Amino acid sequence: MIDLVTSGALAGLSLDPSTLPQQLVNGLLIGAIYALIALGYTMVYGVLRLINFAHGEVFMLGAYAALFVSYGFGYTADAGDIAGGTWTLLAIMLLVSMISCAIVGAVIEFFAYRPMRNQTRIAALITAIGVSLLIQYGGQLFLPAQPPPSISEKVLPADIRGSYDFNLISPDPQLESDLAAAKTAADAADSELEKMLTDTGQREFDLEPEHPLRAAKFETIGEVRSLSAEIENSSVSVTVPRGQAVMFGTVVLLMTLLWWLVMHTRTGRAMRAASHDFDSASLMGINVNRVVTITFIIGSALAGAGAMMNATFLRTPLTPFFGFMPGVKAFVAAVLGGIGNIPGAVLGGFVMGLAETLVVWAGYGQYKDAVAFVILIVILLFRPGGLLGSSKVEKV
Amino acid sequence: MANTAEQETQATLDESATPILELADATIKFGGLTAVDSVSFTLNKGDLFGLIGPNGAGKTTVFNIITGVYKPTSGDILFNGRNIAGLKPEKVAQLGICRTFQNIRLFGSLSVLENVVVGGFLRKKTGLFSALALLPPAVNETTELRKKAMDLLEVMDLADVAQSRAADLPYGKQRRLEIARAMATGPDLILLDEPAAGMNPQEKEALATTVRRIRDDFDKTVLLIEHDMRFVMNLCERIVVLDHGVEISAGTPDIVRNDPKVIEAYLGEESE
Amino acid sequence: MNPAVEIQKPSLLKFWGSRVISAIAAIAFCAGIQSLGGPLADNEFLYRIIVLSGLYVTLAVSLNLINGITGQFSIGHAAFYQVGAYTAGYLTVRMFSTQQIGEVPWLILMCLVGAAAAAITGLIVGLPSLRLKGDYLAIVTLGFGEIIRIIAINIDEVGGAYGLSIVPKIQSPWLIWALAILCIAVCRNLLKTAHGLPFLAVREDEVASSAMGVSTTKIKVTAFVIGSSFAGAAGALLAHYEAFITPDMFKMEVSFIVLTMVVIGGTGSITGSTVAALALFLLPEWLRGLKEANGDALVVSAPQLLGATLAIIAYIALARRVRDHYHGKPIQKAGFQFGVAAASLVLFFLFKAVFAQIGGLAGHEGWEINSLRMAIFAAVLIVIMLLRPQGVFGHHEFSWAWLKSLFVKKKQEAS
Amino acid sequence: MKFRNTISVLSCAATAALFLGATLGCGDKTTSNGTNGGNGGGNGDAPVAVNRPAPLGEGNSVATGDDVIKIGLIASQNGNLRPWGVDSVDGAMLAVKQINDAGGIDGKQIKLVVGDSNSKPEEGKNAAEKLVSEGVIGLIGEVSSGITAQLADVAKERGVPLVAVGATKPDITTKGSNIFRVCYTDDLQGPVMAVFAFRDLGLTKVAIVTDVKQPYSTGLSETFRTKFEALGGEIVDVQNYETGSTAFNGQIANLKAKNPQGLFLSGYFNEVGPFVYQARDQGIGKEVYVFGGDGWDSAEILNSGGDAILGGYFCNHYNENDDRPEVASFLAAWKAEHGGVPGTTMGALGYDATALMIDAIGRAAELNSASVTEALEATVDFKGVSGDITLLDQNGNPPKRAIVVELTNDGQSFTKAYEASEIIGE
Repeated sequence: MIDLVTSGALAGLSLDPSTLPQQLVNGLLIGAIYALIALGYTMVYGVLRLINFAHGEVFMLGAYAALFVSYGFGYTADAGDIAGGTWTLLAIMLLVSMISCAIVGAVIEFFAYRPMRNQTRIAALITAIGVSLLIQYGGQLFLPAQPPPSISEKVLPADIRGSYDFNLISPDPQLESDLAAAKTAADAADSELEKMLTDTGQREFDLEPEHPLRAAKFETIGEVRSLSAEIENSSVSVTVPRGQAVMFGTVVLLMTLLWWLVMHTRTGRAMRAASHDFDSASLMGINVNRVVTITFIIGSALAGAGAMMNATFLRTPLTPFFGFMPGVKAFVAAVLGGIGNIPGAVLGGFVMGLAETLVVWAGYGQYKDAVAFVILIVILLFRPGGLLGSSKVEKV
Repeated sequence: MANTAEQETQATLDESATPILELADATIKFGGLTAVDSVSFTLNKGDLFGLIGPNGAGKTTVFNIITGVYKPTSGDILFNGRNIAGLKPEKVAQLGICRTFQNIRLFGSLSVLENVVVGGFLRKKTGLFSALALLPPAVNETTELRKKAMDLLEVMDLADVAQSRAADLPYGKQRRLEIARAMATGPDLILLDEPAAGMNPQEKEALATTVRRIRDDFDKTVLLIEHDMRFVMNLCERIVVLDHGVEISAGTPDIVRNDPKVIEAYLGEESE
Repeated sequence: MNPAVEIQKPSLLKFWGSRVISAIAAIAFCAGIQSLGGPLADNEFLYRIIVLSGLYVTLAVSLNLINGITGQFSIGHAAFYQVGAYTAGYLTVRMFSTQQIGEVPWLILMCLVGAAAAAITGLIVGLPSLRLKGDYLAIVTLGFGEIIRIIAINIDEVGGAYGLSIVPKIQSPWLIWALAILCIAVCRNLLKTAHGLPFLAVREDEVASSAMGVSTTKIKVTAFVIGSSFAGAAGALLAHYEAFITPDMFKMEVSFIVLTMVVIGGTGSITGSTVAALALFLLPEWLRGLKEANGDALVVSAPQLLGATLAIIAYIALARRVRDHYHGKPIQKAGFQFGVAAASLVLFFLFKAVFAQIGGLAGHEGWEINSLRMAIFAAVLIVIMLLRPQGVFGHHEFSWAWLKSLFVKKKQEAS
Repeated sequence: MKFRNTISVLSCAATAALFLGATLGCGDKTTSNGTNGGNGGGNGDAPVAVNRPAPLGEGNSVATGDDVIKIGLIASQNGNLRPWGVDSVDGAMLAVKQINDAGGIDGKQIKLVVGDSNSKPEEGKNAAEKLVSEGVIGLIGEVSSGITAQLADVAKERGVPLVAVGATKPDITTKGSNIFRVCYTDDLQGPVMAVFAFRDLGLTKVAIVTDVKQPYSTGLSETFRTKFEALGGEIVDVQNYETGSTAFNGQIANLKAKNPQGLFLSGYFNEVGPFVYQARDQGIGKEVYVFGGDGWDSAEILNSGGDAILGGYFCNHYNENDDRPEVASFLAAWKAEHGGVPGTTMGALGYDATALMIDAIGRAAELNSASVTEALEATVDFKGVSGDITLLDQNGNPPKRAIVVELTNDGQSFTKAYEASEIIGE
């Protein structure tokens, strides 16, 4: 065991340039989710100077809401093969998830955070931690956690299962046609073996490996493997599952929507004012309570959207605790970008996603979570305000 | 209301004066904004010096560069002949400059007495270990510091509230407490940032007496920022006027009062 | 108002007398803890909990020095605990058998080593605090704790994820409590002398402190070093008491719980930290005892318990809002007060019904006791914060005079 | 100012009223349900029959007399190992019920006391100490190696025999002479999968995926690697992740570049399912086999792995389609008692461990822990559901058979069984 980890870590140090494009795309995809959650942290912090520790839990609840919707349509985990899901269902799941998160966010704000508004920040933080724990463990009491459910792939419409392949360096077309032929041969050998087994009532693994039919199967599948290895080695390609492409598009759309809302509407102006100076904003006749509620609603709804897509397209297993780590990472992303700064949160989210995947790329998968904090500490030490934030000089 | 007698004293002092603080072309820029633009003036030992100017003139910034809160972009600040520009605030305080703040900065949840003890702590002699183990030297020193602090509170007429929370004091007393706390550090030079702000005329009168006592009885040099022209003109012997970070006038109250630049800068405010 | 205070030198007799009495009391207490093992031999679980609560007292009081007294926002205390535990544990595994030292002296030595290792770590973490403030410092300390934990998982020398078994097991209940008492004494001594005031001053106002000649950097780093060294020593004791440590024992939750103890007790109050540490360590353990009760009772009571706590939270929030709205007219306020109480009662029944429904829908046959106990813990946390955000003890310390004043005040109210 | 006080007094009163209401309501219900348990603080000294299917597994209480023999079971009734913990409790209860229905041992009933380890080693240790201090004659548990290692320390220290249910890490039984297990070790499991992959699947280039946070996973990866390389295969890549990870795109892209013919995933089902799903999503085709150890054993893997995981192989302790007679009778008894079939293999192992312990108690010369330990040590050919168990001169590790199963839409289909001698002999 000792040898494995040490040697594994060393053997893993492989900076394979051919996988880099794929890894960068992976980083952007996961980063998009972090960015979406980070927006909620950053908006709340911007207005209230409060670390909403329960944000990760709101995210978790959003995923469950989406799960219940899919259950409502009969797409439970153990449902048999049913006709492909529909785009409408996905849209409903997204909406329900966003709405229920918005409600939860507003409720938490009203009951737990509003009374703490004039208290010390540490007291507010403890309350937030309390809310987070309450939702986690309360969730374990009331949410179906055994077995930990995840959203069935059956909700995905048939036309977005599968993936987009982009060839940066294309393989020899000859190889591809060879591969197709080899696959057909392998399938034929396999079905021949199957047929023999059903006819004789034997089990495959009771046969000797040298049995002619098994040998044929090994040979044909070996051909498939060597051909696909050859293709893989001679080409550089990026695979994006279609679902994740849809997810990325939705995230970008939501971010644009948020940007428009913040920059071009009355509410957005009020939010910016409150974020700039909470007390003056209230003196200027802005209903700050309303602004805070709206901030929570928007932030939570974004987390809800992220949760639904995370659970559906990235196929994250759901447990009442699964919001914690993405929550922490998104928070780090928000700090990284300069907390309170909306473009900063997006940037931070992407940086976070990229950093994480690059560490895995280098073969240190076990340090994936640690790298978030290392980057954070380094950045904060050299740029205390975050990447896009400004560290305010205290007025004396 | 110039007091000729005082002016004479001033003049004689100037002859034999030893400079205690010299600002030489002190400049500070925040980004593109030049908050203080080559300000130079000299304080002599025993001076009662005023620094005035309209809002945003950069008075407090001058204080901040003297006390090390900000590092001046260029220029020197000599204290007793030593350049203190860019030293840390605590270092400056240890050298003997102490200040009060425009927006009162007391240690709110500590008692009045404790606030003053913090000031006096600067001159402590015992080590931390002695305190952690509660050894007699630390205990005795604590008693001594508290006694000294109590004496100071008597002087500042705060002895009766020694055990109250500092934040619970009325405004005027808080201002006095800040001065007491600054005095406790045993400074040679004391900087007062708008000590009379928010006080009524009686309180201001009492304050002026106290400030004079600080100078005369305790032998300190005083530099103060004030908004209230009448207060400054009555109290200070020399005055520097800043506007938009630039020194526009300097001299005795009479000179300053009649300087057209000052009148222009204060247009609308002089009637105060 | 308060009369002018006479500052007197404490009489020599009183000074040394009280110290001797405290020392005797402390020794008696430690001896009591040690000998409690006899009568509690049948109930080792209880004894174990009593002993281990001493470690949490140390952790909470030492974190209080950083967070409460010096006002820094450190939420990664488990990191120091872990560093102490691993350093001491590793050294014991490696070196104990080759040394001719008795077990208890060795343990004391290991405490010092653990404390030193944690102090160095504290210095490293304390240094960023020169540049960072508030939430930023908090998130850095949190991240630092996670980094240390993940590194420990990946170092096979110390057992990796599997954990480190420590041979020999050296259990010394009296030492655990002696450390707790030492920690309390050190913090209290600090606050009793003038040396403690700069720490408080840094908490109150950093700018003003430095203007008063207080080296804020030095004070903050000192607080970090002292606080973390106590946590390190506690870690060393934990490692030898359990004879086994895993990185998972030092997760973020541990830091959160210790932080919670400090805040609930009242930031800055040593008494508060001590009491809260005992309460919050023993409360979940007591709730663990719920398991003993009949399962059916719990099925029924879980929605009610949760419903009740949520209703209380709702009640407090609503009451606050009403109070903010109608400052002034007592009658109006009283009326609304009852209205709110009634609304909360309705909410309680609503919550109860909803939870029972959800529980039924989710097909839970019973309630997971561990989740229930943590949910109740969390709810209590929120309720306390809403009711007393400054913590149960606020900035107060226990003293006979304080106790007396409480008593006298009550009398006055009664008359 | 004064009114503030009134307000807070009122608040307190109303709060108290709410609390009272809650607790009173709770009290009412309990009495109407006819149970005698107090709410919350009750000491729970009311004995609860063990054969009652208690969801919480409670039933531990102080000894009430000499007519019961108490054995302790540690299981994760909460946390990520819960599916296994619950099954092991159900299995153990079944074994206890069978012996009690048959009249007990020498007229004494067996009483199962369950402690919750909450999927954490230190809590498992606490629970074990608690059970021992309540006077159990022997301990059973846990399903995870990390937790069992702690139980072993307690058992060794207190001289109570321990029968591990599903802990496969080899060095656990070396902690003391009174530590036994009913499952095979990773020394068998890893090589079995290596032999299966090399010989039966015909793979020569395999990549290993390890959960570095699980000692079980790191250990299994190592034994697999050693055997596979000894057979002449090549390990082309090693990727790591941590328990609780949810996104594996990075690791998968690395693996894909190495073109392995198969992936050995030594982790637990919580992560393996999503890993395989995402791997297939990222274009690792069906011709790349996936296989792993008994950590895969849960119905949940079919859910989180979706169609992607179908056709994966893993090593298990028993299978419903195995032709041993014990399996059929066990399944029948399970169906009668709990309904359905056990969700995981831990139902059978929990049953085996408990039955073995009971068997040893029956054979023991005296009714104390030392005698039971001796009896356990002398076990020869105990007919367990998961195979024959012999502990005599085996250092606590029974030579067992290992079963390779394939994941299909209906669950696990029996693929091939290996006897320990086949593998170790090679």
